[in-house]
Amino acid sequence: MTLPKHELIDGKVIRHEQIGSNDVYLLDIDIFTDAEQYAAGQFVQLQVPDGEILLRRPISIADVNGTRIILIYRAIGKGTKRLTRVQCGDTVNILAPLGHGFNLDCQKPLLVGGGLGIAPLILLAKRFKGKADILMGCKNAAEMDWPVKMYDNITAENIITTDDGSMGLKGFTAQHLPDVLAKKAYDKIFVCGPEIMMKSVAEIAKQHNIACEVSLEKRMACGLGACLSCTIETTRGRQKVCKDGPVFVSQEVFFNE
Amino acid sequence: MTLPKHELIDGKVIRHEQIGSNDVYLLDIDIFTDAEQYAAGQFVQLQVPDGEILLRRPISIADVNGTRIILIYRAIGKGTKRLTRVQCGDTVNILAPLGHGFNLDCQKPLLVGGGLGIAPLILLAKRFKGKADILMGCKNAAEMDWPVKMYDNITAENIITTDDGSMGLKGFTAQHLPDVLAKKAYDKIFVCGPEIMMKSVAEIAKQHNIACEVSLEKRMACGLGACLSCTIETTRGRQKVCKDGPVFVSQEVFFNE
Amino acid sequence: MSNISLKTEIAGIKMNSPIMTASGTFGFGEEFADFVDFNKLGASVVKGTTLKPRSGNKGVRITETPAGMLNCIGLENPGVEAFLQDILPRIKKYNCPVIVNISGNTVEEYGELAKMLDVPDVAAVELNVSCPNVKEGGIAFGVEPDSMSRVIESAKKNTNKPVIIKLSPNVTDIVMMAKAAEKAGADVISLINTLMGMAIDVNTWKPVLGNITGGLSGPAVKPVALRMVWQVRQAVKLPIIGMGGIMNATDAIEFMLAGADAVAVGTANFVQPDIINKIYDDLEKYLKEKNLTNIKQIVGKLQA
Amino acid sequence: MSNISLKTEIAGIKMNSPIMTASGTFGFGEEFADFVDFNKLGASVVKGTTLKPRSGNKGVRITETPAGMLNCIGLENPGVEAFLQDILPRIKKYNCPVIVNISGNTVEEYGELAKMLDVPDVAAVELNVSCPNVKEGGIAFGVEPDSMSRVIESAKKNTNKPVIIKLSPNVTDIVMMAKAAEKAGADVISLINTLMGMAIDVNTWKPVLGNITGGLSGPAVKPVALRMVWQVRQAVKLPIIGMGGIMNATDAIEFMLAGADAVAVGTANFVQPDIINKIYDDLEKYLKEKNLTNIKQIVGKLQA
Ligand SMILES: Cc1cc2nc3c(=O)[nH]c(=O)nc-3n(C[C@H](O)[C@H](O)[C@H](O)COP(=O)(O)OP(=O)(O)OC[C@H]3O[C@@H](n4cnc5c(N)ncnc54)[C@H](O)[C@@H]3O)c2cc1C
Ligand SMILES: Cc1cc2nc3c(=O)[nH]c(=O)nc-3n(C[C@H](O)[C@H](O)[C@H](O)COP(=O)(O)OP(=O)(O)OC[C@H]3O[C@@H](n4cnc5c(N)ncnc54)[C@H](O)[C@@H]3O)c2cc1C
Ligand SMILES: Cc1cc2nc3c(=O)[nH]c(=O)nc-3n(C[C@H](O)[C@H](O)[C@H](O)COP(=O)(O)O)c2cc1C
Ligand SMILES: Cc1cc2nc3c(=O)[nH]c(=O)nc-3n(C[C@H](O)[C@H](O)[C@H](O)COP(=O)(O)O)c2cc1C
Ligand code: FES
Ligand code: FES
Repeated sequence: MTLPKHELIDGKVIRHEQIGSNDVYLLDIDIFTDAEQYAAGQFVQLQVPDGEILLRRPISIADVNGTRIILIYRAIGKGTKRLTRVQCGDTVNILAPLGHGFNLDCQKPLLVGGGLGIAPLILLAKRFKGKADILMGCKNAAEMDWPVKMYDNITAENIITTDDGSMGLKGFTAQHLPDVLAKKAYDKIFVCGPEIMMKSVAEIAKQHNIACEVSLEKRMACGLGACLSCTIETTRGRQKVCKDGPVFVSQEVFFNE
Repeated sequence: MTLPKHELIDGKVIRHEQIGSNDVYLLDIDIFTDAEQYAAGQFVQLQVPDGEILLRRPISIADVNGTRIILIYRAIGKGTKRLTRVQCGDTVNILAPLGHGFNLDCQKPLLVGGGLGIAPLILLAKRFKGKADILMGCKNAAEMDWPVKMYDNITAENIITTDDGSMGLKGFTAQHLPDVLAKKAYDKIFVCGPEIMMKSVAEIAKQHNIACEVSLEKRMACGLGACLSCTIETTRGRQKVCKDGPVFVSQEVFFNE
Repeated sequence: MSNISLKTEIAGIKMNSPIMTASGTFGFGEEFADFVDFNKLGASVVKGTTLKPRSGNKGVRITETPAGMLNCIGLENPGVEAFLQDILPRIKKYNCPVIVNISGNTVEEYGELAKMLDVPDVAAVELNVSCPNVKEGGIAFGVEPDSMSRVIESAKKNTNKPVIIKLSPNVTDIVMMAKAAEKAGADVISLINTLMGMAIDVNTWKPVLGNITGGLSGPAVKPVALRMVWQVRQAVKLPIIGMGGIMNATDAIEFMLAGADAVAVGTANFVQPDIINKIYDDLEKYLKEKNLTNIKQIVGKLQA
Repeated sequence: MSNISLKTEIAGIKMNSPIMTASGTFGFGEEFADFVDFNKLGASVVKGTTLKPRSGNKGVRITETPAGMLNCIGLENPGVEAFLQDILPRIKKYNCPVIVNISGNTVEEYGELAKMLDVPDVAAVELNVSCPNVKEGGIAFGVEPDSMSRVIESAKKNTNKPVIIKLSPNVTDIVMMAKAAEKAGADVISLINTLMGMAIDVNTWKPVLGNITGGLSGPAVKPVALRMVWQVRQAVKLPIIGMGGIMNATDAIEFMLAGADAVAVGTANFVQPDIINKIYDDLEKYLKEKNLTNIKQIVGKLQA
């Protein structure tokens, strides 16, 4: 696969608003470049404006629209909190596109997303043009608000779980996966979410003999494969999450555990 | 003189615009505190928003209006350049009021201002309720634009000089001081501007036996007399510009030179 | 938060909180009286004091650097006699332990200063052996264990107050220095003093500072300071006062987890003159959130 | 700007500009091919290389600090053989001098590495004796003049290429180390490597980094680096490669005024991957503004 060249782009903020109860924000940026070429699962390195934050922050491409990209992020630390102050019309510099996306090759895909991990699956769902189902979970109904809206009409079926049962099925997302798998003949699972959830899903996929791809996160500095901040051990040897991932075949990264 | 207590105040930016060709800006801040009590010549320590700039920056109080203060500054370095990005409605934190102002005790005051030093004399002129004259100079007519507007109607007479003669008298401001002093019986000169100019003015004042007060600048950290960044030698021993000044009797600070 | 206590004690000095001030950044305390609640301050460490008055360095004395500042004040101070006569009587009203930071040109001067300051209103002396700005001696004492030890011994011999040794970070082996200090009889270790740095003006091709080099402080140095506190904590038993870039309660907690019994706030006083109050309040909040009741419960609790 | 030249030469290595990259921050160069014009880069100093492949440290390897970052990569690298076989043939096409940064566990390993890298497409070796992340040996060589000298001699004996010694800033006396390096026969001095630091997570009470401590780099360390370059410049005659927090041309100029013959850009590559081009262009502009024609005209010109 030849990837588009990495570029440094001054994007313009078109929309920036809080969409989730738990400090989740949506950032819509015009990057004046064809964003449709980006693969689902790729990410950007975003420079937090105003100079106090030194390193860029990696954020997945949640969706694209012509020359615009949508990022969905949670304000959890210094950088993302500062990011919330960005206003419409502001310029934000991004390094994009980074990494390899999901391999779309399959007949009946099941997407599994947990928390913020639901975001990058939006573009993936769209690329599947309605043929994918999604199993997605959050802590509670309030947190489920934006995912429900975002996944209206882009998937065949949406199965919702909440930890407290305030919406959809009660319990952790992975718990309900066996039931979901029993109903349809999925031939690939694409999962993004907390590591513990991805491991459970990968394990179940293995038991069911279904292909599974996971999107990993590691602290990053360069995003280009140069600094070796993000190295992981895989069955293929050491790999860099930023360059060789962030999407990996689950059995290559969750092994021996 | 008992000074008002030092306070940390979250002010709200009411107006912020470039008023001078040479990167001069006016910042009008509501500090929700009686600003009329501030003395002409006092200054504030302004925190540059957004966290990249560590230390506060000292800026003179150019004017006050009820609960509002006017600061006039030139964007010359990292901090002041960053300051230009502040927008109306933004909050800026100031430490105020700092230092001792001018001693207004006199019959016929002459204010002498050069460049940005013209700014803090605005409040002084107003405190003299029209009885002061000002001799003020800049490089050229373009730079003289805001001072001319600001001093419309607050002084008895305005004498203008420009280095290139594009407005008013040609040459350095201090050069014209002897002629000005010859015309009226001034009994005190208040000067603010580049050090070299203040020294010349102080020298001429001494020759004419006229009292003279100068407003000094030194790099500051605390602004409260604690760090000793701003110490100067005076005839009264070492003094701190931030606490004992910034206004000094000229003969106490320009001596032996 | 009546059940939460920030009170602590260092070498017998009872303090309302583990929050102290770093010498040279808080004047004599009185400059901050409009802002700081002295009941929240553990102890006020006052400006570096010498035997004779000093006028300090000429030229520019501070400049800002990325997340820090350089200073070359050069120990300007009115001298120990003026301190005892004019200043101490004025500042004792704040009812907050006063610790005097002292610098000598010779080993004997430290002893002499310690003796003169062995008075009721002084809680302890802190030996500054690392100020990189004074040409006569200052730097040598702080980077060489033997002369540092002699300075400590000289001070100890001449006072009944606790003697705090303030270590310089400009050394290869901070642990060796700390061990030497312990052996020489120091009661408390303060660290760190400033890192030696420099700034240049590319327009004039001149150093920015009058003294060419200066001491780096502020958030920039925090990772180095924290590392040194942690290393020293594992090597000596003495109480540690941690400092270097503490700007908020989170920073203070990091130092205490690394092993500091108390912390000192320096450069942050310039940025936010009421920062001591804020750190005090936020430490209380932190303990509450963590269901702890006593600040000592976090000291040295790093799980490394 | 045809009459303005940034070309320079260090120990016989002809460079299109004094701008180099700092080892470990530029990968093998190829990762930046989309951004950097290799005609503007003086030399590419590649990732620290060891005799055997290394997998580096476990756990979190980087964290941001105020105006800086801590890293504990732990010298992950494919080993010198893989470098020579797979990587070097691939990167020589950029037509930019390649300098290999090497780390050994023993004095002999440095010699062995130097010998293996004495090949046409390698311009020089840079001895990393200061990486604070490797437990076996690394730190000791860099803070003790005798063992450092043996490392230099071992490398010199085994190669005809220039040998660059990269000094650790974690020492009491950088000048002593530089003088020892000169005496031991080093051809060039690089400084500084990272300052040893630490970060703590106040929620988990654990160190942030997998290796507990890490190396501090970025703008935060610039004042310290600049001071060391200036001190070393006055003590030795060897060419100096200055680095530590260089983010733009102004920073680079500060280092050159202080005495650096060339500069290396590290952490800034992560922030702005095309920063090399920008610094090159801005250096040209600076020379023009100052009516200078040759970058060498500013080296060591600080008026102190
Ligand atoms: C490929 C990739 C894609 C990502 N996509 C998204 C996304 O779409 N939306 C989203 O909200 N977040 C995403 N993240 C995580 C996001 O990068 C971090 O939340 C962000 O960097 C935290 O920055 P901060 O300054 O706010 O936090 P900090 O103050 O730096 O740290 C706060 C917390 O964030 C964690 N963290 C810090 N840096 C990283 C990092 N580089 N990667 C992972 N965790 C980190 C720390 O462990 C810490 O617990 C992604 C991360 C990667 C590697
Ligand atoms: C009492 C006082 C009142 C002042 N009033 C005004 C005012 O009304 N309007 C105005 O434009 N400026 C005023 N200044 C100067 C102003 O503080 C500096 O221009 C400002 O701090 C520069 O900050 P910077 O980050 O932009 O520059 P830096 O990048 O820090 O430095 C740029 C230049 O500014 C000079 N400088 C830096 N800090 C100071 C400082 N604290 N004091 C003096 N010079 C400094 C440096 O020498 C350097 O040449 C005043 C200074 C003092 C001490
Ligand atoms: C302006 C200034 C003056 C200082 N003066 C002294 C001093 O007189 N004696 C001393 O031991 N340390 C002195 N220091 C060092 C501080 O006490 C402290 O060790 C250092 O600044 C690190 O803390 P910080 O990063 O919180 O400022 C001074 C620091 C600054 C910034
Ligand atoms: C992620 C990272 C990896 C590094 N790896 C090495 C290395 O392998 N060998 C080495 O000598 N220095 C290494 N360094 C140090 C840099 O080469 C440089 O000396 C230091 O970062 C200071 O420069 P800077 O502040 O511009 O980054 C590394 C630095 C970083 C940030
Ligand atoms: S982030 Fe630098 S190698 Fe992955
Ligand atoms: S600025 Fe601190 S004493 Fe004047």
